Amino acid sequence: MSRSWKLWVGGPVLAFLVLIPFLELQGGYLQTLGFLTFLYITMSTAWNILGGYAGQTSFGHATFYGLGAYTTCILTLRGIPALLTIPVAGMIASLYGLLWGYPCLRLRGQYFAIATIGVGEATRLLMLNLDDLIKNNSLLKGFLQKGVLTGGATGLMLPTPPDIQAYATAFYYGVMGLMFFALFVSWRVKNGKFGLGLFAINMDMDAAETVGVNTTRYKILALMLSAFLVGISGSIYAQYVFYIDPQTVFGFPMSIAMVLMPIIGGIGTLIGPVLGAVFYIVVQDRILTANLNLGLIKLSLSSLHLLVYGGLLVLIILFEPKGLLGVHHRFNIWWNKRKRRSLAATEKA
Amino acid sequence: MIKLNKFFPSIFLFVLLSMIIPETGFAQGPKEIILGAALPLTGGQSREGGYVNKAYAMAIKEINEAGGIMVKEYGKRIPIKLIIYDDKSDNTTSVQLYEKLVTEDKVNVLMGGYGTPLITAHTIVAEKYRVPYVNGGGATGAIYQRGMKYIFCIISSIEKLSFTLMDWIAIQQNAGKVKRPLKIALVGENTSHGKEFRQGVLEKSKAAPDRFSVVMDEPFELNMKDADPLLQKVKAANADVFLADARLADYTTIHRRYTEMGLYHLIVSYGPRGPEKAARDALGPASDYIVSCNWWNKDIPTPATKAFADKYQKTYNEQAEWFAATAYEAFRVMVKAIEDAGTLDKPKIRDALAKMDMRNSLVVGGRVWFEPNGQINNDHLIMQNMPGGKVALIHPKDVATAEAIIPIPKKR
Amino acid sequence: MIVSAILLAGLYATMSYGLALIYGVMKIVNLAHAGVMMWAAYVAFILIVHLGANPFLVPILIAPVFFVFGVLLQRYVVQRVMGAPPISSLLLLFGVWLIMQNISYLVFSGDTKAVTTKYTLMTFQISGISISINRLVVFIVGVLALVVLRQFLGHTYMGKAIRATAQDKEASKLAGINTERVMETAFGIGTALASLAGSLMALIFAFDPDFGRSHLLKGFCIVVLGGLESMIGVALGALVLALAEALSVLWLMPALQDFVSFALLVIVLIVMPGGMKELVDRLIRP
Amino acid sequence: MLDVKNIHVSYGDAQALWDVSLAVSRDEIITLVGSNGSGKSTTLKAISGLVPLSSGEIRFEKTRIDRLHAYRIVEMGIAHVPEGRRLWPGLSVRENLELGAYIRTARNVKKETMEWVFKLFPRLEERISQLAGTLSGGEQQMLAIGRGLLSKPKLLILDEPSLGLAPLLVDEVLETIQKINRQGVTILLIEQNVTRALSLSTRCYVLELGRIVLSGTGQDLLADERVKAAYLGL
Amino acid sequence: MAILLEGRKVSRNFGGLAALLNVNFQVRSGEIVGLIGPNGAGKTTLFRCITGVHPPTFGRILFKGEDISKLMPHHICVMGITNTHQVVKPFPEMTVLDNVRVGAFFGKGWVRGEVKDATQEALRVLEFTGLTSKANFLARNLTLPDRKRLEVARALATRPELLLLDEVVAGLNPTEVDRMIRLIQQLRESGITIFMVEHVMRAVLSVSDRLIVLNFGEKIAEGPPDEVARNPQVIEAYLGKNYASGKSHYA
Repeated sequence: MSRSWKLWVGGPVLAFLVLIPFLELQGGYLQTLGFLTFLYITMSTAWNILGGYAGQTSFGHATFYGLGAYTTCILTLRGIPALLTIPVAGMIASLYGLLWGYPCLRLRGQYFAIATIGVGEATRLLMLNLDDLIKNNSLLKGFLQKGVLTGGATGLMLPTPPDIQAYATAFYYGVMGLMFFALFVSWRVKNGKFGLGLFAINMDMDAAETVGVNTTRYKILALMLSAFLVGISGSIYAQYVFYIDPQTVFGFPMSIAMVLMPIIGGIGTLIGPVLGAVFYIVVQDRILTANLNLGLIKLSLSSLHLLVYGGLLVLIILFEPKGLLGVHHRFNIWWNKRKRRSLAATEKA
Repeated sequence: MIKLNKFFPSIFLFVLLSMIIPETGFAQGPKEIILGAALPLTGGQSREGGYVNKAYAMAIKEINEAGGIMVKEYGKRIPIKLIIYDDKSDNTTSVQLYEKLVTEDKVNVLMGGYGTPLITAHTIVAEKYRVPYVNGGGATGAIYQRGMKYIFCIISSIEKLSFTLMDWIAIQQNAGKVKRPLKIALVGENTSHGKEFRQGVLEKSKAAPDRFSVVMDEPFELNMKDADPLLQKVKAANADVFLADARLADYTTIHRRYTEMGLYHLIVSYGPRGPEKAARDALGPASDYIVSCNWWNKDIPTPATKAFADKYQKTYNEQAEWFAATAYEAFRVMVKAIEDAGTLDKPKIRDALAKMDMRNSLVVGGRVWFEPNGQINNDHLIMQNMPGGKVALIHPKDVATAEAIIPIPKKR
Repeated sequence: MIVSAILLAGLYATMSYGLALIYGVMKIVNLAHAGVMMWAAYVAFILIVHLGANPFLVPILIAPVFFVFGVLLQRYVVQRVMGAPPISSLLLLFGVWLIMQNISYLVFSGDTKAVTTKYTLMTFQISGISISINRLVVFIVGVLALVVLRQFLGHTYMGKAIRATAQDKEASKLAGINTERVMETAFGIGTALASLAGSLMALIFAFDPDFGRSHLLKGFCIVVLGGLESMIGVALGALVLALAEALSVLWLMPALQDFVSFALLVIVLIVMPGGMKELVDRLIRP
Repeated sequence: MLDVKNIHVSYGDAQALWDVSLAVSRDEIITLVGSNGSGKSTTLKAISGLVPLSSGEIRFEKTRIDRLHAYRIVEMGIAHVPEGRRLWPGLSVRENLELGAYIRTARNVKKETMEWVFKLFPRLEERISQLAGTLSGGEQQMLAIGRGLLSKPKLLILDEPSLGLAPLLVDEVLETIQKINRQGVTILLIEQNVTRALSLSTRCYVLELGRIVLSGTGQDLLADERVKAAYLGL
Repeated sequence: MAILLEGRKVSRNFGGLAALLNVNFQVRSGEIVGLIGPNGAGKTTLFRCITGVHPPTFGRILFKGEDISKLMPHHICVMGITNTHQVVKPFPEMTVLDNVRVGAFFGKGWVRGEVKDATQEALRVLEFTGLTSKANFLARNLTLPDRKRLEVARALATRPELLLLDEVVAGLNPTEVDRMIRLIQQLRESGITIFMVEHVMRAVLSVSDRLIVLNFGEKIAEGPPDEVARNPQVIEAYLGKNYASGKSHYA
């Protein structure tokens, strides 16, 4: 029963997603929305591997996103084919994860979270000033090309291809593939030895250690895997918008988004981060563009986005730690109860 | 494992929800020319975004009161409508919203937002879908040096700003008001804006080593808490002239500390900042004599400026700042381009923009035209804060209202 | 330069006391601290600019209001997650911070605001060093806050109860201490201290609804440096950070000034989680 | 004075006490004995409000106290000196004692009570400004008892006051407890040192696996082989 | 019988206080050794030294002749020593089966990455410990006796040679205690050496081959159960001096 359901619902949904670029729905806007949704699902899923499965809340994932984006731009501007830079971006992000993850992951719980805020902000500042730092250092000067490596605050611009629309469509499918890859990785992790170890770490670090889980190694591996996927996302983002600057790709809001999505959707689950990302994009899209007329006061809903996210976060922590998935479960229970009751009622009649 | 049938009610509810909300958004009416823009109405740049929003609203009202835009192709005036979204001062969101404007809302043309990073990001969308885009808030030259065809900007570059400033200082040297060569302490916010400003100054001083020598050149972090370390360096540099490029908040922070530390220079400038009311309130007499170099001021003695400034004052009961003026003018330029083109065909509107020569404009020099790269290249306006909260326009000659007081008088 | 670093340390200390107090008693990392500082700055702005209040009285006026706010926040929101793992309280308060920011955007818009008073640019000279009155006042308040806080914690029943609860909650219950009341009071005082810092900062810095984020991180850095719980430690931590920042200019670009504090935060967390006290202990004891 | 009736206590799903009842009359010394994990500490915690009951009731001087906050129970006149002493190590001896007199009724007579405690434990007066964490084990135990006494309790509950003390000190502490009892404070005690405990108490309860299996006067139980069985399983 | 685990002058300090002082002990293959002593005697500390959670400050611990006193807990586990915790520490939000699978995956009997094998191993252990019917329960929903069993099952899934049991029967009622004792005996029959801390004397006396007694961090007695129970030092530690002398009086 459940398998046929999956086919019946999953098949058309997948077909619909694949066909979006040809359907020009909402004038093709759905394609953009789809692109962003897939990208955010990838990041949300990636964050969830470390934050959800292993339980290590990171406020510093923008570092990977930014590093991925910068790696791609820097390499592309030096003549390396953009597609080749994607795995490099992932690996560099991953290595950076190893660099700060190794010391930071020794910290527990909230200390780790705070340290990641520090790492994130420090990285952003460093990238902002990297060019000037290198300029003042005779040894590293060689990395500059016309005096530019990261472009400092100006950021980097990529040349735009002649047919941007076809290019965008290609990226739509590319990022869709990436999303499925991320989901597959997440699924494999969750149902394999690796995920079991991460869950054990999440539940009780000491107990995990005593049944043979090498907690340090597993946490770092989770961070690196997570960083790899986020780095690739950053790389693809850079290639899609052709322009990056440190405040955007290394910015705190980016890190926050990656924390919020899985928590809203349902932390530590496979589907939760997906729900969270879809919710995040839809809310962003709808809220930023809608207005609310309350008689005399005309409220632009856009001014409420932080309230929505903050409020959701508070409500989720206080009442439903499993996020939207948890809400869904409750809803289901209620729905089934109602159905049963109405069934019973008809039987009685 | 996930059982989708279990998800069905929730999915149904979610789809329902996501479909309900857009109804509260804008409905498209027939026979309208639709313009679109995403502005930073919240987040870091919301203040400037707010000015742009007000200016656009004023321009639309004006044009619709006159019956709309005359489009030759249809032989009648068509009212206009502007769709404005909030991009939270966030690049990714901004790109998403411009995509939405072009694809879902089917705008005829795009208007710009405010801020270099945001505008840099927008331009890709406009170029991608070949929709004409005019802005009055993204001056950084780098945006326009990428060979894009649909992007236009009615404010000249920051580099040009620093050129104008340096040229003006050279004039003061020629007049014997300050010595030559001058030692310059240069600082700029760590943004593309600040970088371009510093580059411009450096370029000019390299070109004229007999006039200028830059003895210190430092970027600083946006929204700084503590200006001390920076100003200690400035103090140590022992320069004659202090040139900075900063946003309002940092300008206030730095100059407060500057005054408290008792620093003095012959000429002090914060680039485009200086005459803003908020800053003058915050700094009081300490803001006197600061020289600023900018795109517009309400005191420019031309009828166009006066008309706009008065109207803005009447509509919003506040003084017009340059953000509003250039945004308003960008809007008028776009309208003129549609009228010139006589059609809603996007490439034709673009061509009209490229050929644009608008007279009696608000901008310095009164004339709007575009270089091949899409950016205007007119002079900047140099102003000086005068005691009593007044502002004097001191350069260029044709708009000057007073003589500059240089060097800055030493206090006590 | 050293003088100005010391003056700045007073401010840094003031903004960190509250963090340390709340952490000490409840082991909660209060991310809403930044929100409170930001709100306090706005309230100070309204009182001073629109209502003409004396800028140096304002902190005293608003602290009690924020005390009540803190008590209510603890009683109705934070209390609910006391038993849960610490990360949930961190996320919860992060949510509260986002909400506070949004409310400020709604009420005050994103404009950068600055408070100007007749004291704003006043300075006086001591042996060639000009000292800003505002900063001196802020420094004095920082020191006073330390003294008052120590007096309160050391010599009143409530203060001692707070310290006792921080050390052993169950034992405190058995001694007849209403620990929930104590925690509410501690959260209230922590919030009041944040508001004190916020209103003082309004006198010096320009601010907007995003104000406080980097201050918060500096606060963490200071609290960790200070060994997490002792108020004297916090004051010393503030001094160390202010000096480190000031001295870093000698070999780093001023633009990287904040980088110093963030990097220091991470390093201190990793290398000496017990703060300077631990370091000193280690040095003394071979 | 204290009447514990049929209480059941669970930690989460794990039940720790089954149907425990005991009574304490004025001026008695009651001892709970039993091996580790038999529920002695849990019983005391239930009385002083640290763990909630799942059923049953506790009355103190006719008033029901099993739903009250811990601090309210202290205010009613029950002081609990917990296992492992649980001092505030970073506070001085004086501060530890002062906080013992936190409740309002005790604050007013703090001075006299303090003098009384110093008479009982002269060593504490010598160490008055030292941090509690720097005291020796025996001194810490004295301080813990002293802190309990400062709330002017009618009933003093002591959880293993001799834990981790050298034999000589054990004698000293237990003697002081008797002295306190003679001065009008009822005592409820857990003591591992069975012989000593039994010989000084008026009555005893033996717990095993969360249930009371035996009760009687100290002398009776001292002769009972089952007591030894409870300890050594012989 | 070969010596499986040996401690040589194991000492452990906490902030200057000695929790263990020069403790020498041996556990031979196939034995059940009981570790007893009053509260705070250092029993759990000794276990933590062995499992590497709190490595000994001085002294060495040898497992099959290899020094393990500097190894990380997970490493020690993979070598073949596992423990259960005094306060049970199941992974609460995981199913019983997953809890045990963690042990099967990561322990000594490392199943090479194959989920199927690990699951089979886990199911086998669940069968052995009598938890099969609850395999899909979340661990947090188990009753205390079942949680204790789960604790043992998870440890068992790592295929230890030496199992350290820290108060596995504490808090159980008499029937449950009997069931647990039977389980322990079955474990021994399956070839696992057991070292256990226990307060419930009935349990420890009925299964142990040998007892080690700690008091104040030092070993005060060692030997067969009945002999240890008669040891005057032990009686004094538990019952007090008077009782020891009084015993002869009553006897």
